[in-house]
Amino acid sequence: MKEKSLLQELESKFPQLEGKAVIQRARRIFVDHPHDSFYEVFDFSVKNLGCTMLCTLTGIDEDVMLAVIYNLGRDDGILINLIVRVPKEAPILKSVSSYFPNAVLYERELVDLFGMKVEGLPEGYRYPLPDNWPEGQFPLRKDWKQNHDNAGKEVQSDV
Amino acid sequence: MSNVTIPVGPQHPALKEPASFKITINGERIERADVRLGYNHRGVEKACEERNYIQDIYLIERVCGICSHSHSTAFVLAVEEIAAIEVPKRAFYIRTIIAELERIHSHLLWLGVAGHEIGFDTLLMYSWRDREIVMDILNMLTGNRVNYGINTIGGVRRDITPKQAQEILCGIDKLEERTRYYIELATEEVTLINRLSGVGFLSHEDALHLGAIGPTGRGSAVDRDIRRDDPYLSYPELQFKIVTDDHCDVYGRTLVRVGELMESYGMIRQLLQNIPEGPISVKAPRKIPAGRAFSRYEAPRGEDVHYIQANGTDMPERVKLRAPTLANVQSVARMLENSYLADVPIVVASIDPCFSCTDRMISLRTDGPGEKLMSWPELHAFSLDWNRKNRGIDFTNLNKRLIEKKV
Amino acid sequence: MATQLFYLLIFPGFLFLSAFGLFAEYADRKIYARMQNRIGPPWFQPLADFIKLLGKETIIPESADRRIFLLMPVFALTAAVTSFLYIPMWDTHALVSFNGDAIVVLYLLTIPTVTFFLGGWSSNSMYSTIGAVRSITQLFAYEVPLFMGILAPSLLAGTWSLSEISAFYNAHSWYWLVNLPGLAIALIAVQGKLEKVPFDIPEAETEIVGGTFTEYSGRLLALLRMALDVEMVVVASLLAAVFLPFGLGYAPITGFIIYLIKVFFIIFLMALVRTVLARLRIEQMVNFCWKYLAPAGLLQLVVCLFVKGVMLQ
Amino acid sequence: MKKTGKMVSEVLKSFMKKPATELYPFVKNPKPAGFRGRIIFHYEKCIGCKLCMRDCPSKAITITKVADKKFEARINLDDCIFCAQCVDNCAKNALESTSDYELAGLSRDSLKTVFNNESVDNVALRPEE
Amino acid sequence: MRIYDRVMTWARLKSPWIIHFNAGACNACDIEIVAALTPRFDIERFGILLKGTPRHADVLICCGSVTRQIKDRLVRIYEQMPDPKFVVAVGSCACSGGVFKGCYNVEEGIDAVIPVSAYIPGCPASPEAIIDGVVKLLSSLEEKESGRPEISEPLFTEETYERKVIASGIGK
Ligand code: SF4
Ligand code: SF4
Ligand code: SF4
Ligand code: SF4
Ligand code: SF4
Ligand code: SF4
Ligand code: SF4
Ligand code: SF4
Repeated sequence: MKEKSLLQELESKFPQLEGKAVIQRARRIFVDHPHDSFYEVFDFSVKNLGCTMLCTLTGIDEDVMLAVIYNLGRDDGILINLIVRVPKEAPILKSVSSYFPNAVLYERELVDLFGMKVEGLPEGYRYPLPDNWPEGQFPLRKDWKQNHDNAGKEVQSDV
Repeated sequence: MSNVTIPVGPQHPALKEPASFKITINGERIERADVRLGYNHRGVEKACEERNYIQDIYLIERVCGICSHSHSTAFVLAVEEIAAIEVPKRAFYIRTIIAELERIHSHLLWLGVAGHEIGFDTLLMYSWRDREIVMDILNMLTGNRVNYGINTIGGVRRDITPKQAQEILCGIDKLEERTRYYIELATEEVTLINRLSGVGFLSHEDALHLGAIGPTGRGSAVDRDIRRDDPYLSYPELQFKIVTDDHCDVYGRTLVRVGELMESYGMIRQLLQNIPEGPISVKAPRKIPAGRAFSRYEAPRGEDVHYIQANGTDMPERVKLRAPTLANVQSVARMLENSYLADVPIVVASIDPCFSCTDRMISLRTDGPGEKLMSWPELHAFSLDWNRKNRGIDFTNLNKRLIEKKV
Repeated sequence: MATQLFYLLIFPGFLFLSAFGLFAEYADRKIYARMQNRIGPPWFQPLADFIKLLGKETIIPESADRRIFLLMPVFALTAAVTSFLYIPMWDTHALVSFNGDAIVVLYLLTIPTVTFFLGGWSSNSMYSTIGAVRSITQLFAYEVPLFMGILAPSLLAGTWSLSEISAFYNAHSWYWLVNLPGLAIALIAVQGKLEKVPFDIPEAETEIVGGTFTEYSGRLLALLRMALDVEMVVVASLLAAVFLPFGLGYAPITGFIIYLIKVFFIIFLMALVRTVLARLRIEQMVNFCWKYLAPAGLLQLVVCLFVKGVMLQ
Repeated sequence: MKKTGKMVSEVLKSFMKKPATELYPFVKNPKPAGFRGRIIFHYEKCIGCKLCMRDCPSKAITITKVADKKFEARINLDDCIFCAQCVDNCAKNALESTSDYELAGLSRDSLKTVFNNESVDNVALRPEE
Repeated sequence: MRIYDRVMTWARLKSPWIIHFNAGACNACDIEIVAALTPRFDIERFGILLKGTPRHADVLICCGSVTRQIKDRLVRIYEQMPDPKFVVAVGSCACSGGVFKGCYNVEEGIDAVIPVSAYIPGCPASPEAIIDGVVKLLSSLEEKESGRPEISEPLFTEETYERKVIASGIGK
């Protein structure tokens, strides 16, 4: 099985991954990994495991931590999902846009919707949110609530 | 003429949807293109977390009205994977039929829009007239022309009767004949070829590097298709070939799309022939056990990715969607470099952009020759200012008018 | 004086031409729609559009040059109407004619283009400016083949007066067949003048919104549209007079009907051209005009000279 | 072979042919069976379980109790997305999808439909009409 | 002046030029609007022409639930149209926000931002429904239209407008 051999390759290179990487089903590998060696695993996956595309970056709010899943795709349809967790207090990631130019968009989205800080992200316009969006509001965090009342009407506040 | 920046969008006749391209031209040549997305960001992902799974199907379907079936199918596939629901085969077949019908409608739509963008309205009129055949089929099968609402967790909501199957085949035959005509047209009409070939060039290497997907990539000979690479629904049981083309320009993308139309007709015939008997859905639990799943789906525009995380309640913990256009936007900026202003609409249209699911923005760093370098904020301010003065309503003036009236 | 005023204002001047222009627009749109397999507008559509535009608010952009912006539509219309007076309809004589009026008509017909340019330029909007620049660029490209296409018949006829050209061909039947290639050339070049596909580059809606006309609204837009309609009629009549010079000299009524048939035939051909072609890019258009259309026009001239030589012997 | 004017014959054919246009408002084509149009409510069948409200994606339907075992339905057509999920949910067939799609109104109020037990024939009471 | 009024009303009803604006729709409604132009429905039968610039248009056909980013553009387009002008909201999103009601980045329908003359529900509103809506709008105008253009007040001044944007409930 292709997935097995990929997993073995990964584990032999990074012994600390033993047991952290699972094959969820055919063509889906999840690697739950601590932060310190994350970018080496990422680099290795891109360079040696034949990951040719970055499908997307998925941010998840896990209470005190923010998780990000890097979905790396291979040409034969296998997805290697690398998970990294950063504390909500200091959510700092490194940009992977040098590997995949597309990542800029996904990273900006993390910045906007989750309040991540991404080092090495090129300058540019604001994210998916409008320019007049207030600072420090990150809609996809679980504790973020809209100030809508129950009827779905916006609460008018005289700012 | 010195450098002029023209904003294209968010409201612009060439764009059916809001996105804004800021294009710096010198004469008729483009020196620089910036894309700003986000005009269509509605916050669907957050809204999904606040609704139950059934409501989410309809919400996600409305992320996009063109690949509505793509999104909802990707979503239900992920949910079914988490809940380990055994979906009947017949339901998969029906989903696949709708998926291919959707591809036909989307590609015909694209053909018309492309024709319109190059001032060939007759093509728009003809291809959309023919598209009505497939719209009628979809209307008959699902009860709505778009946003079919056919998916539900555990199967599909409506069956296909033998009589309907007959009508589908009949419609497909008509469409196939028309598509032949369009292929002939695309390969023979000189003005069309002149406007399409050599335009919006995206080399094979660039396409790979920028991660172009769907017909955009396949028009640059990138042989990727989720239907074959990461099969889902009934695709493993189907015979079809992946259409690629090595023109690497808009013309190539056109050929890929019309080629895919022919493939889709073949697939629908196979599906209708082999569709198994049986139930069309199984009962699904309202509460989905904790778990996570990625599903990928080859939408008409390329790969659509959904990630669902469930937490055991009847609402998802996290829904993430990545629409194909988002992955292709970067390629557009590359294609626009050094092309003509007149080609902007067709180049942008060539990725078949749909921003309603995409809405993000990118910036592109192409410093054209002899260009005054402007910093981002500068450029932004300049364009805002310019917009106010020349295009937009001049608020200051309105204010004046108002004040005068009051006094 | 009174008759002249009648000529100028009523028939075949302003009033008649306006009505005729509106009807021609209807015919054009209807034919276009039918070719696209749809029903198209009802017969009163252009009139309704015109009246409605007259009743709308006219916005003059802040940054526009007011005077030029306001004057240009009037200029365009006047030039188009004036040029019609030199064109023979059913008779071999136009209302006004002198040797050289062919050239004058051609020049008068460039005036609307120039006014579109000025109007677009003065609106000071990016889209309009680009449209304006394009319309001038394109003017230089199609004007030469158009001249050559129309001058070839006059060379053959040996006169520079449109009326005399008509008279010549009427007298020497079948010579007009020599000029049919010229008709094709002129038909294509004229698409540029009327800003229609494949040469509707200055107003290419998908690229630059409404081009030169982007900022025009209300009454001014109504006048501009009218000018274009009248220009269409004038051009069709011109082509009919020069290239289809038969059936002249009947009684006014029959003659008029024959004239109408010819004009609508030309309009039909123009609609056909714009139905089956895609819009070219400006540089493709210039290229096409200089590389193919102008040499073809030249060839036509040579053929006409040759025929003339044979004829003289 | 590459040539220009490839479409001429097709276009001329269309010119002679009858147009493909349907004369919609004057001639109405029937909608296919199963078309998802306006939802109507059969008050006598409703048991007030409110399952229909639970899954409505746009919260367009509200069932209220007006008397003992009598329920009134309000369906806001301006909210409704005509997904017919409520019809699927209703075990008592009290809701039905019709093929009525000509719903445009000049004010939002005219789009709020109320079905109650006074409407004996179960026709929507569109305020205004 | 009565004849003038009547002629003008007639012309206005027979020649409604439209401009289409997507204010954050899912595309389905947009596509149905374009479909209404194509041979099967051909709204040019009613004299309806689709225009690219707001300066030429009489009716703003608007779909989508109005996202925050697009809001000021919508107002701007509306202001750029010469009077008299009408707005038609196409689709449930445009009428009320539809499924997106309550999403953090949307207004609730077009009429939260600019005045709307006709609402066409549907998701998407089919081309027939759109024609039906336009016909209903026109016949209502026939009854009350006075014939002379009323110049509408500008909706917002810069300040009030900005304030409205800022004030409209962004999350806490
Ligand atoms: S499709 Fe054509 S007519 Fe419609 S908005 Fe676009 S450019 Fe304008
Ligand atoms: S663009 Fe993405 S984040 Fe924005 S509304 Fe659409 S799906 Fe949600
Ligand atoms: S990529 Fe485009 S067509 Fe596909 S789902 Fe998104 S919006 Fe729809
Ligand atoms: S890509 Fe376009 S058509 Fe598809 S969902 Fe997104 S906005 Fe809609
Ligand atoms: S039968 Fe239905 S309505 Fe009655 S209690 Fe059970 S779930 Fe509720
Ligand atoms: S689901 Fe049916 S029975 Fe229950 S409240 Fe709704 S309409 Fe009444
Ligand atoms: S059709 Fe759908 S949106 Fe309308 S009331 Fe029923 S469930 Fe709600
Ligand atoms: S009303 Fe429905 S179809 Fe129309 S834009 Fe909104 S979600 Fe899409």
